[in-house]
Amino acid sequence: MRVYLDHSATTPVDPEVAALMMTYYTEKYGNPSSVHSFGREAKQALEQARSQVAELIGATPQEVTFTSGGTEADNLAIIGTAEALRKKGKHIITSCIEHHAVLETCEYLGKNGFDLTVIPVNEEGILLVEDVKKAIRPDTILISVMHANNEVGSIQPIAEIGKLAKEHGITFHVDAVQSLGKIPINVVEMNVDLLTISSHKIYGPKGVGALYIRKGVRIVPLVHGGGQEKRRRSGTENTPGIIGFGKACELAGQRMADDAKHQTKLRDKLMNGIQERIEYVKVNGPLGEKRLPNNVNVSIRYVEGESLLLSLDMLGIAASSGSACTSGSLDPSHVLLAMGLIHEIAHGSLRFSLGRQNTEEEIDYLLEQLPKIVERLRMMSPLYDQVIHMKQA
Amino acid sequence: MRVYLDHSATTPVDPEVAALMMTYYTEKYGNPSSVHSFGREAKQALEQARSQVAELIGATPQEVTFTSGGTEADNLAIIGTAEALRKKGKHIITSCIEHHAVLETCEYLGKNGFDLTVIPVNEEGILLVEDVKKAIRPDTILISVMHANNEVGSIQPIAEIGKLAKEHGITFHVDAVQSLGKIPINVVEMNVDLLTISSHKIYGPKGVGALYIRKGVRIVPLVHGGGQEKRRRSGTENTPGIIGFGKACELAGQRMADDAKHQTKLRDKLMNGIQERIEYVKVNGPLGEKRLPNNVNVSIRYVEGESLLLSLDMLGIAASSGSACTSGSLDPSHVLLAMGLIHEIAHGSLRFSLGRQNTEEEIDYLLEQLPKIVERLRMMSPLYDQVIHMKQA
Amino acid sequence: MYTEKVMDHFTNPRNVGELENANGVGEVGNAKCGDIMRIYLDIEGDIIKDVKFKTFGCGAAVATSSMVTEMVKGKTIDEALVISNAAVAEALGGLPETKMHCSNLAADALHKAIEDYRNKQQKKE
Amino acid sequence: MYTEKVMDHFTNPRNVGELENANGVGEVGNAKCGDIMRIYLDIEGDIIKDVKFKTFGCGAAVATSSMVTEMVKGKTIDEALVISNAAVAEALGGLPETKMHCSNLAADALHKAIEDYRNKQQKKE
Ligand SMILES: Cc1ncc(COP(=O)(O)O)c(C=O)c1O
Ligand SMILES: Cc1ncc(COP(=O)(O)O)c(C=O)c1O
Repeated sequence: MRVYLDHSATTPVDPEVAALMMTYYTEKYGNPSSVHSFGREAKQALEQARSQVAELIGATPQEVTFTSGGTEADNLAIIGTAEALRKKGKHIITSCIEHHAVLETCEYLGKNGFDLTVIPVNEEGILLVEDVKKAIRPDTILISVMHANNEVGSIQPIAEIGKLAKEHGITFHVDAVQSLGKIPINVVEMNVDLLTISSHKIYGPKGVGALYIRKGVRIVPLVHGGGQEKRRRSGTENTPGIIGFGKACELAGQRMADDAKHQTKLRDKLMNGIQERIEYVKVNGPLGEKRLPNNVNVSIRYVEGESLLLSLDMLGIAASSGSACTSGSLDPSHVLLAMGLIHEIAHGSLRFSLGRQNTEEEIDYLLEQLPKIVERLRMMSPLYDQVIHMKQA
Repeated sequence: MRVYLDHSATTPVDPEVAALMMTYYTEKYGNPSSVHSFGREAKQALEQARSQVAELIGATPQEVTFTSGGTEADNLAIIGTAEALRKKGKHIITSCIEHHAVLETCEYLGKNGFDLTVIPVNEEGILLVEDVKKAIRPDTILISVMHANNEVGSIQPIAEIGKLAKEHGITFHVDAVQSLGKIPINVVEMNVDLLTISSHKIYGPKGVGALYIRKGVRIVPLVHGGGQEKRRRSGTENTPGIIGFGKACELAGQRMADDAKHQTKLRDKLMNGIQERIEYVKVNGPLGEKRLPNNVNVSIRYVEGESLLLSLDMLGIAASSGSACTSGSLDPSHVLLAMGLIHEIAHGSLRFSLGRQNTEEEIDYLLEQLPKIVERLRMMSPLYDQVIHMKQA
Repeated sequence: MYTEKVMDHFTNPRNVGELENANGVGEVGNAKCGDIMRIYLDIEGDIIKDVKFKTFGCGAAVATSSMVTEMVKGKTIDEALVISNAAVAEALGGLPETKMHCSNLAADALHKAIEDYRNKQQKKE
Repeated sequence: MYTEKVMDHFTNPRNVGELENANGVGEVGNAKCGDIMRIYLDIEGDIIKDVKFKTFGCGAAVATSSMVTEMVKGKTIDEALVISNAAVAEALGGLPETKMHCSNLAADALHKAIEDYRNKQQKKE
C-alpha cells in the first residue's frame, strides 16, 4: 500500500492535464513568439491558459505573468517591487511564518540596503492585523504576507491587511501558493497588488507558476532578455507547462467545493484519530475555518520527526515533518518555533497534507500504523524515560 | 504538407523523452526534497539527469545547476558574477551579436553601475580574439560570448577567448544554447567558467535549462528560497522537465555526428538551391566549418521578411526572419546590422533552421515554392521597380 | 496574430500594380523602417476612377494598402480624405497592437497621392 | 538518501535499551538540536561485555548508535577508543553530507561512556 499524504509538498499531475500537455510537447510545439502556424497555435493556447488562471483568482488575463514557479514569482514580486520603489522607501514588512521563498528574498534585500520588519504570529500561527498596522512607517513600500501557511495551514487575515495597505498606499504581496484551489481567492476583494501562485500544488506540472500584477503596479523584471510576458519575464515560454497550469486551474475551480468537503472530513478524522490513539500529542495550528481543509500538523513528544517519516515511509506512507533533519538546517521549522513551540517538541512534528485522491481507508491504515511506530520510537528514546518512570511510579 | 524549419526557435520533444516525462508527471511525482520514497525516486532521477547533462559538455555533475531555461541561466551567469565580483571590478565585455538574454542583462547592469564594452563582429558574424584582448581592462570581471549565433549560425573562437580570459583571471561565460547537441562542447578544453544551455533547442521540453558553473567559481543566486540546487537556484525542481532534458542530452550525444551530417547536407542543398533559383540573394554568415550544420540565413532583396514568412506559412512552411516586424521592435535583426547589412536588406532576411526530422523532399518543396513567393512579392514591391526598369532597358 | 480579413487582403491583394496614366502618386515610409507604400490614383473630376498600389512591407502593410484601395475606388476626393489609418485597420477587423503604428500608413499614402494630384492640378491652372 | 545498511540499522536497531548494571554511561547531543544519544556499557576488566543505547533523533542518529554498539561489543576499551564518528559512518556505507556533523555522534557517546566508567573506577580506588 502506498499512501501519499504530502500534497503540500507537491501533487501528482491530473491525467487530463498531463494528456493535454503531451500534445504541446510533441505536436503543437511551436514557439509562441513565432509568426507561423506552429507559433500561433502555441500562442493561442498560452493565452487561453492565462484566462483560466486569471479566472480562478478574480483577475484579468493581462494581470497574469507566468514564471517558473512559486519561488520565482515570490522573488519577482519582492525584488521587483523593491527595485521599482527604492527611491520611494526602503522598508519592507513580512511575517515570521512565510515560506523561505519570501523570507530568504526579504533577507537578501535586508543585506542590500533595505529595512525589514518581521511580524510575529500567535500560538495558532496567525498574524494580528494590529501588529502589521504598528509596523507601518512612512517609508514602507511593501507588505508581504502569505494567504495560508504551508506547514500548519493557518489562514491569514488577508483582506484586512489589504485594506490597511491600500489606505497607506503600500504595495501588498500575498503568497497564495498553498491556498490556491483550496479556498476561494479574489484579488480585487482582498485588495491584493501582487499574488504568487504555483502549478504543482494544484495537480498541474512542476516548474510553472504565476505572479498576479494588478494593473498599474510597477515592477522591475528579475529575468532579462527577449521581452516575453510583456517584458515582465523574459525567456521562451514553457507553453506545455503553462497550458497544463491553466487546465489545472480550471479543474481546481470546478472541484474546489467538493475537494474541500472531502478533505475537511478526512482531516478531522485524522486529527481526532491521532489524538485518541496517541498520548502526548499536540495539534499545531488553528481548528475549523481558519485552517486549510487539507492540513494536519501534530507534534508527537519524545520522538524525532525524521525517524517518524522513515518509519511511515517503510509502510508506504508519505508525509513531511518540521524536523531540522529533513531540511538540512540545524533548527526545526521556523513556523513552529514562531508559534511558541520549544525546539524539542518542534523536532517531533508531522505534517499530513491531504489530496483529491485520498480515501478513508488510507486514513484508517495510517491511524492503525502510527501508534505502533510512535511506541517503538518512544521505547528507544532517552527522553521518554521520565514518562515511563512517572507511569511506573 | 507541414514543414518545420524553425528548430533554432524551438524543437519538438523527442517521443522517447516525452514518454519518460509522463511517468514523472503522473506516477513518480514526488518532490525531490522529500524524505519519503516518492521524494527519493524523484531525487535519484534528477541526479541521473544531472550526470547526463554534465556528460554532454565535459563537466562533472556537481558543476551543473538547473534553471528554468537558457534565458534564466544567462541572467544567473551574468548578474550572479557581477554581484559576486562587484568589489573586484565593474567592467564587463560582451559581443554585439549576443542573444537578448545576454545583451539585455548586460544593459541592465550597465544602467546599474557597471561598465560595458560590446565587441563588434566581422561581416561573417565572427568576433576577433584581438578585439577581445584590446577590450580587457584591469577591472574586467566578466567576458560573455556566445558559442554559436542563433541567427546566422556563426561559430565563435571560444577556446581562444577562454585562454585569454584564463590568463587574465577573468570569469568567462559562454551562451551555448544554439551549439549544444550540434557541435562538440567541452568546458575544460574551452576554458569556460560558466556555460548556458537550454533543453527546448535539443528535443527536450521548454522551461528547462542549466548553467555549468566551474568548481570554485563564485556566483550570487538570482532566485532565493528553499536552497535547492546547492543554494544556487531555489524553487521546487521541475523534475519531469529536468529528467526530459537529461534524456535529450543523452540522445543528443548519441546522435550528434549523424545529425550534423544529415543537416549539413540539407543545409548546403538549401543554401545552393536558393542562390540558383532566386536573383538578388545574399547568404548571411560564414560558410563551411565555421557555420552550424543546421543554419541557413539569406537576405532576399526588395521584399520584406514577414511577408515572406506569411507566404511560406500559408504553404505550411515554418521559418523565421530578421525582420523588425516579427520582433515587435522597429529595427531589424541587430545581428545582421552588426555584420554590416543595411536596414533595407536586413528586413528581407529569412532563417531556415533544420532539424533531425527534415527530409530532402521537404527541401525540394521549399525550393519549389520560395521562388514563386519571392516573385509575387517583388512584383508588389516599389523597390523592385528599378530592377524591372533596368532589365527592360 | 492577423484577422482573416487581413490574411485575405495579404494573400489576394486588390489593385496591385502601377497606373500608367496616374495623375496622383503618394509614397510613405522608407526601406529603413521596413515599410514603403506607394499609391497611384486616376482621378477624373472629383472621382477616384482607378487606384493601384505597390508595397514593400509586412503583412499588415500589404493588407492595409489593399484595403484602402478598395475603400476609395469610385469615391470622391472629399470622401477619401476622411479615411484615416484607424478606419483602414478597423475595416480589416483590427490589427495587432505592434502593427498599429509602423505598418498602418496606407491612408497616409492615399492622402499624399491626393495632395500630389492637387498640386499638379494647381500647376496646370 | 540513506544506504541500505543505515536503513537496516534504523529498522532493526541492535542493542536498544538500558543496562540495569551499567558501569559506564555516556550521553551527547541535546533535545534542542534534535539528537540525543545515550550509551550504556557493562565493562569487565578491560572488555566491553555488554552495551545498549537509547536515542532520540533522526535515522542517522539511530543507525549510528546501533552500529557503534555492534562495533564495540566484546572489544577492549582501547580498541573502542580508536573508533571515530567517521569510522562509524563508514561502517554504515556512508552518510548523507548533511548528517555527517549533527547526527553522527555515536562514537562520542561511546567515548563519554568509557570516560564515565574510568571516572567511576578512579573514585572506587
Ligand atoms: C507557501 C509557499 N510559497 C512558495 C512556495 C514555492 O513554490 P515553488 O515550489 O513553485 O517554487 C511553496 C512551495 O514550495 C509554498 O508552500
Ligand atoms: C543563443 C541563445 N541564447 C539564449 C536563448 C534563450 O533560451 P531560452 O529560450 O531557453 O530562454 C536562446 C533561445 O531563445 C538562444 O538562441
